[in-house]
Amino acid sequence: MSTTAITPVPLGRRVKRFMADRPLIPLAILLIILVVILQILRPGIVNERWIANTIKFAIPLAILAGCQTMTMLTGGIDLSVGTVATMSAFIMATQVVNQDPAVAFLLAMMPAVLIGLVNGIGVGVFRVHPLIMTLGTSLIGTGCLQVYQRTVIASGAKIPDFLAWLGTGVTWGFPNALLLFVPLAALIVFTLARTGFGRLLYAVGDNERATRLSGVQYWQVITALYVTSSVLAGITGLLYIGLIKAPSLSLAEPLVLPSVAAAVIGGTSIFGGRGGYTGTIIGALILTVLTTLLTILQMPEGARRILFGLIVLFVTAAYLRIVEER
Amino acid sequence: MTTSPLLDATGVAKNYGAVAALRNASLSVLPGEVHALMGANGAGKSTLVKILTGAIPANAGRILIRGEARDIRSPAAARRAGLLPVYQEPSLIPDLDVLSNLRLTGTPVEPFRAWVRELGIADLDLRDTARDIPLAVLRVLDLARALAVEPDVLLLDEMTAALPANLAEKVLEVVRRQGDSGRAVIFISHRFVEISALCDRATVLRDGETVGVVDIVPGVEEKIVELMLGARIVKTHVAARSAAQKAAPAPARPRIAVQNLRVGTKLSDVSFDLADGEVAGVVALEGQGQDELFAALAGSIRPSGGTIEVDGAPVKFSHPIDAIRAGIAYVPGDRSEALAMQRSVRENIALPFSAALRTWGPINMRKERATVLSAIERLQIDTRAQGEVQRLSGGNQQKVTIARWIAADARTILCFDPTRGIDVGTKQEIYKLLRELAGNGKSVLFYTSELEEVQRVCDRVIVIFGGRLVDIFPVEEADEPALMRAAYGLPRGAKADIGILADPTAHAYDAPEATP
Amino acid sequence: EGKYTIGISNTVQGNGWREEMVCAMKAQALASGEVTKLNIAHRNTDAAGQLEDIRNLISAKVDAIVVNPADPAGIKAGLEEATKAGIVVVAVDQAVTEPSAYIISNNQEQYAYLGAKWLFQQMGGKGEVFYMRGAAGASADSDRDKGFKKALAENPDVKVAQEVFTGWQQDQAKQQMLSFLATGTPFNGIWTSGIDNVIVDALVESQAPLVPVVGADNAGFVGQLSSVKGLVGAAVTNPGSIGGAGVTLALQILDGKKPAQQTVLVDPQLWDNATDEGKAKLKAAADPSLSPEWPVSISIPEWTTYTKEQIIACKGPGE
Amino acid sequence: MSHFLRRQGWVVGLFALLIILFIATRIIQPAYGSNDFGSLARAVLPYAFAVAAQTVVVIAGGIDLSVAAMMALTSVTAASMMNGASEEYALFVVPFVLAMGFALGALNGLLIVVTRVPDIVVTLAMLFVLQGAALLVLDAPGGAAAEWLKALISGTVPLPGLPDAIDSWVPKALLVLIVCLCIIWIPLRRSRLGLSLYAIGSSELAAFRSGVPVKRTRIIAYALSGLLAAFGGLALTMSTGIGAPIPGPYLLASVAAVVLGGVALGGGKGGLLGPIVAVFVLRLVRTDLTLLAIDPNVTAIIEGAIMVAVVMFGAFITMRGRQ
Ligand SMILES: Nc1ncnc2c1ncn2[C@@H]1O[C@H](COP(=O)(O)OP(=O)(O)OP(=O)(O)O)[C@@H](O)[C@H]1O
Ligand SMILES: Nc1ncnc2c1ncn2[C@@H]1O[C@H](COP(=O)(O)OP(=O)(O)OP(=O)(O)O)[C@@H](O)[C@H]1O
Ligand SMILES: [Mg+2]
Ligand SMILES: [Mg+2]
Repeated sequence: MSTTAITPVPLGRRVKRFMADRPLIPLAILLIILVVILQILRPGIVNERWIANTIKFAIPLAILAGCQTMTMLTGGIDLSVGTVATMSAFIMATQVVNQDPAVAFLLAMMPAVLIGLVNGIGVGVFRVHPLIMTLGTSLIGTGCLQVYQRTVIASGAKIPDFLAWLGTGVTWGFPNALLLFVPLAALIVFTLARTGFGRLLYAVGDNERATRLSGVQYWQVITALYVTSSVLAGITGLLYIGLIKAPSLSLAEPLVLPSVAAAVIGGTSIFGGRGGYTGTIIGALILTVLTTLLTILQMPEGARRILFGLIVLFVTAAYLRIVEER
Repeated sequence: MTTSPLLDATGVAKNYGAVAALRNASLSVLPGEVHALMGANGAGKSTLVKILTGAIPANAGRILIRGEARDIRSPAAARRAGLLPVYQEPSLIPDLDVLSNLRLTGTPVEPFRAWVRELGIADLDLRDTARDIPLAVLRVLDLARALAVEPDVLLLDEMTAALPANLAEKVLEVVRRQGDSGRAVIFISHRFVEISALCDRATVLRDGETVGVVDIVPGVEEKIVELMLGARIVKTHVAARSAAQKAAPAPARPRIAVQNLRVGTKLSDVSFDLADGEVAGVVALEGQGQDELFAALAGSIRPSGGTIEVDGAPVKFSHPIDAIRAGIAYVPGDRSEALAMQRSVRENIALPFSAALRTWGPINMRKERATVLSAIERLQIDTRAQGEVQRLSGGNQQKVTIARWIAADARTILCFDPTRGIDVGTKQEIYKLLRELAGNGKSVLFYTSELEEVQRVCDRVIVIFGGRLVDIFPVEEADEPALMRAAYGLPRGAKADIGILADPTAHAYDAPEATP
Repeated sequence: EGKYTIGISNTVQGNGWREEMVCAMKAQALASGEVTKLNIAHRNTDAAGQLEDIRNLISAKVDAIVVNPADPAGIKAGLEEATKAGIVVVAVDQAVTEPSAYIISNNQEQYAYLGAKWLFQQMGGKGEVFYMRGAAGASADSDRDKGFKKALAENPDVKVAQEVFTGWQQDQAKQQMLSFLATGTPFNGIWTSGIDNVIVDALVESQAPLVPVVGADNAGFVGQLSSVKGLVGAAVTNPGSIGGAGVTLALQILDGKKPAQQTVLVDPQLWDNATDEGKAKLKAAADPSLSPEWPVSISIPEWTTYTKEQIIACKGPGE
Repeated sequence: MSHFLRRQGWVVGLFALLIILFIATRIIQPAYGSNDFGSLARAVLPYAFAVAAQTVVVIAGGIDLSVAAMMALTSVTAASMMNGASEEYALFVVPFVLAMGFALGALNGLLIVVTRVPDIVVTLAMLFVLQGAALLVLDAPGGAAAEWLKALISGTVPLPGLPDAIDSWVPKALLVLIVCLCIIWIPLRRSRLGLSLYAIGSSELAAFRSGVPVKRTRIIAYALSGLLAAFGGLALTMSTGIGAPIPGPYLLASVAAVVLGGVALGGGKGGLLGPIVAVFVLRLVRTDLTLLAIDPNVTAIIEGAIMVAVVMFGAFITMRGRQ
């Protein structure tokens, strides 16, 4: 056999290995396939306006999924992002009626910081399971919001023009929300890859004892993480209220489960230590396109949901298959 | 000798993606034989054991048991075929008590109990949860569990590596008797003393390939080493360090001064100094308080009494970061405790750089790369699979744990059994490294479970027994019998017979009366 | 002063309509002067959870229970036990199957029928309608579907271009509207199950042609009907203040004044901005100071006696 | 004894908390009696099954987000099958629905094992699938339940040889709960299969090496979860007499009660008793809040705070114990 020193690797294997080393490519291909299916089902739907709309709706989901990505890297999860986003949106819309926008902004971000801090201390110091901790604070937050709501029924609500511009505006075919999202996403990607904090998120999620022996103080990392996550959720809330323009007490709640799904589809492991934000962004786009696809299909709601579940499962499974082929 | 082999594996190969863990391994074991499986780190020993016992599937190869081809797909199937392993990591279920663990594997309880006693653990409560049992005892329980079902072939993967001398000896006695009673044992160890005291033949692996099968006769060690290392021959026997090599006389003020240190009931009244430029050895049997001593010095646990002074100033550590700030780094014996297994070699080495709040910002990649590379070079880490530390072999993982602190330039390193399960070549490198560090004025506290290492590395030896410091030896007097005696709490100078390791030439052996 | 304790059970929390309903109950209890204490069980749950709440209210020995049923049939057993314990039971908003209970309800089938009929008229009896329903599987949604289908049957030339479930969620509805617009499917009218202002927003933002829109009397939408240029639409009333009416009915029964029938249906009204009459009604009802999710019809003339300040203060007796 | 306390300490503490709550309830409402206790038992029923379903998979190291959707699907299936059918027909419906839960649960497990997608994602996807299926069975709440089924959980059990005063404190619902759970749990706990569940939850690798068929055990864990969720669905139909396709608040409640009950979310630890007691505690807290006529918006805050506080307290004790 020494004559054939270099056995040619079959093309299929090579393609697979190529994709496994660049997990974003299969994800992007999946996204494109979905868009093509959509275009086939409704010729002409994929136009500039549709793309702008899809991006507009994918952005808040992508930011919340960023919160999940970061917390999931440490083996956690943040179920309070929906409540936090709703709270800051609702407070912003009601406070801006009587307050200076800057003051309203500060007031709106206060509960976000507070909830993040409580989450961080609960998880980092008291070692409460993140699922339970964030679920608990989200219940508490919802209760507080309802109590608050009663005090502002009469004051009405207003969406600041700037937020409406940011949320719904489109300039030269690009949604204005990208102005917020692109720097934010770049910052998250940079933080995860090139900063000490990002390194620690991965390391803590991988082996907490090892980080402790290296001098890392777990509670500091976790507290900073959950505060960051909450602040991001708060900002999402402001962007979202600009997009929806109707404050309600359950505004961002429907985004919570999809945000977890987007992070997972994007290749982040819920057990910690593995993943990244770029995949998550594509995951959020996939989910948004999928929602449209299912809305367009004429079929009973039940069948639509079944299809949604099956596609999410299939996409994740297919992605894992490709990436694990190493 | 034409007895047919009990187990015969040929052409076994296993690939992990591009890396070939095994290429062409073969192993043939005769009934009644204790068969050593040897090889440098990363040679593929553990992988072979896992394949033989169905824990992982092979890519190629043929396995015959008693001449019959068997396809063993799971540990349960291996068990049915009479193959029982004791893997390197304890495989008792952590959250179940010992009794439930026995029930789970269908192990008869009474023989198990008998074996546990035989193996030198007197007071085992079967209702204890496995998680609460010390590692060394767990390994012995694992062995007892395997013995209790009377397997045809027992596969022991570095069984003695984490064991203190007293337990290791009992294990060796028992293993030898297995061979005498017509069953076969495959025995993996990096310790030549054990191999020569115990084994009949040895199969040597190199880079995933079987490179030789040798009979164990006096003096065969050199040959095995040659086979194991191939081109990479290293002088195995470094002469005991000469007094001239010793660092300059210790300065007046010690680097670390420990006074009357007490940790719960595990450690009491321990006092000693550690000077700059010194390697101080620690010798103790399993569970004598050495873990607590290291943990207290590393800031992992808080002592309940006594003082620790660093450079003359008293310190109180409440978190490892405090110790690290004082220049004290800790290398735990268990690699999985020190490494983020899914992260790269580079990130693992650079981990302490990001620990402090003020270093959470952007990383200077170029500077980091240079620092990490120099540490990797200094320790000669095999970085073929550096993307994820878990893909490195055990020895290389161990090097990464040390490299981290070389890169961080720690002044004092607490090494807890750093050569556990490491091949001779790598061991030499680590000894050299520790001496070099001392030469550069660093100080090292070095616990080892292999007594012969003491004279190669240490300047002084501290012996702990029953949580107390019983003796401090100068290195010249710290020969193995003396250390062994002290480790058993016997006063210096007393004579007592302490088993086969003290007298490795004693091959004849009287079987004890009770055989379960 | 007061002499009665009234228990309240509601199973949707955090929705503007339901919040107004609870506030109307509190305000009415306070305004009547007959209630010492309100005992409110108000959370997100299902029929089984509402049974638990009703039984807890029985344990608390209230005099009457006003309930917005999660499901008409699902809480029958609990209501029966309450009646047996001598408690007056009034169901608001939706009917219940328990015969001993009194019902004062918005007519959901009529709500949908009225709006759809007006919409189809506006469309000239033909064309394509975008049908935006509520939450799949909710009983109010299926009642409304009946009314919508009835109007559809009367207008055979009207076709449903697309049917979606908004889940009564603003964000979902808006995204669905924008996606639908992007498909370029022609349509001539939109019927919504009360998630309305985001739909108008979506039309305006994407500069789509403004087709007739039917929604509910939510403050936001009512405002849009007068302020958005070129928008033709109608608000169908679905007063959350029905809760206050329920309290009034309960108190009347406690005082011995039983109504002639077990069931009192409050029929919806339709305010459109296509007629002057409708415009006037819209103008009278518009209330920009209200939270936009709140229905503007904050009182029901024969049934509630509180003032606007009282319902906005949202305080019950003893608070 | 010390073994018992160390292992069951948390459950004993929960029991103590429950008793304190009962005393508090009697103080708040002196007339709180056996009828009210019966109401509590009926309220507990669906939650208890949901929690039991969650407990089994959590012990096996997983999590099941589809519990509530599974309950909704089994509930509407049962209700629509019994709609207009004879009383005897229900004798067939009950085992059919239970088998359906078991099979769908096994499908959950099978998908996890085959696709190797994390359990949390598979069960999240199944949540949508089951919900969709429930909507296809019944697009609005409806259906019916056989009278004998409804009677099965209302009223009390006449126990021979016991005075009425005691009888009246034994509601049928409680008995149904105990019997159903015991039939499944006790044999399981004593069997090798039960040990295997704990084993794979504690350490999958160690379990595999101990000869546990890891995949099969995982599938069985999810199948059992499906079965218990089907019991929960039946309990919903029994108490309401209908089936509702929109899932109730059982998913989050089940996760919360599992943790409150001392079952570690990592797997391998805890038992069924703790979570069930935790359900009683949580339901009784709700009763007390209603009896006290607390502002309903504050009750959400209180429930969230209790959950967080109890779990923090537990974490605090374990931290103290470790030192
Ligand atoms: N999962 C994996 N992925 C990639 N490479 C691997 C993996 N596991 C093992 N290897 C590689 O295969 C080789 C053999 O490893 P193995 O651990 O079997 O050696 P070993 O003889 O047990 O050595 P040691 O004594 O150091 O443990 C090593 O070079 C290692 O890097
Ligand atoms: N069941 C498994 N599935 C996947 N990878 C495994 C499995 N078991 C072991 N490995 C990988 O194989 C590699 C080799 O592990 P191995 O058991 O040989 O021990 P080691 O840590 O290299 O130690 P040493 O000499 O000290 O044996 C490791 O990288 C490990 O992650
Ligand atoms: Mg090995
Ligand atoms: Mg190895």
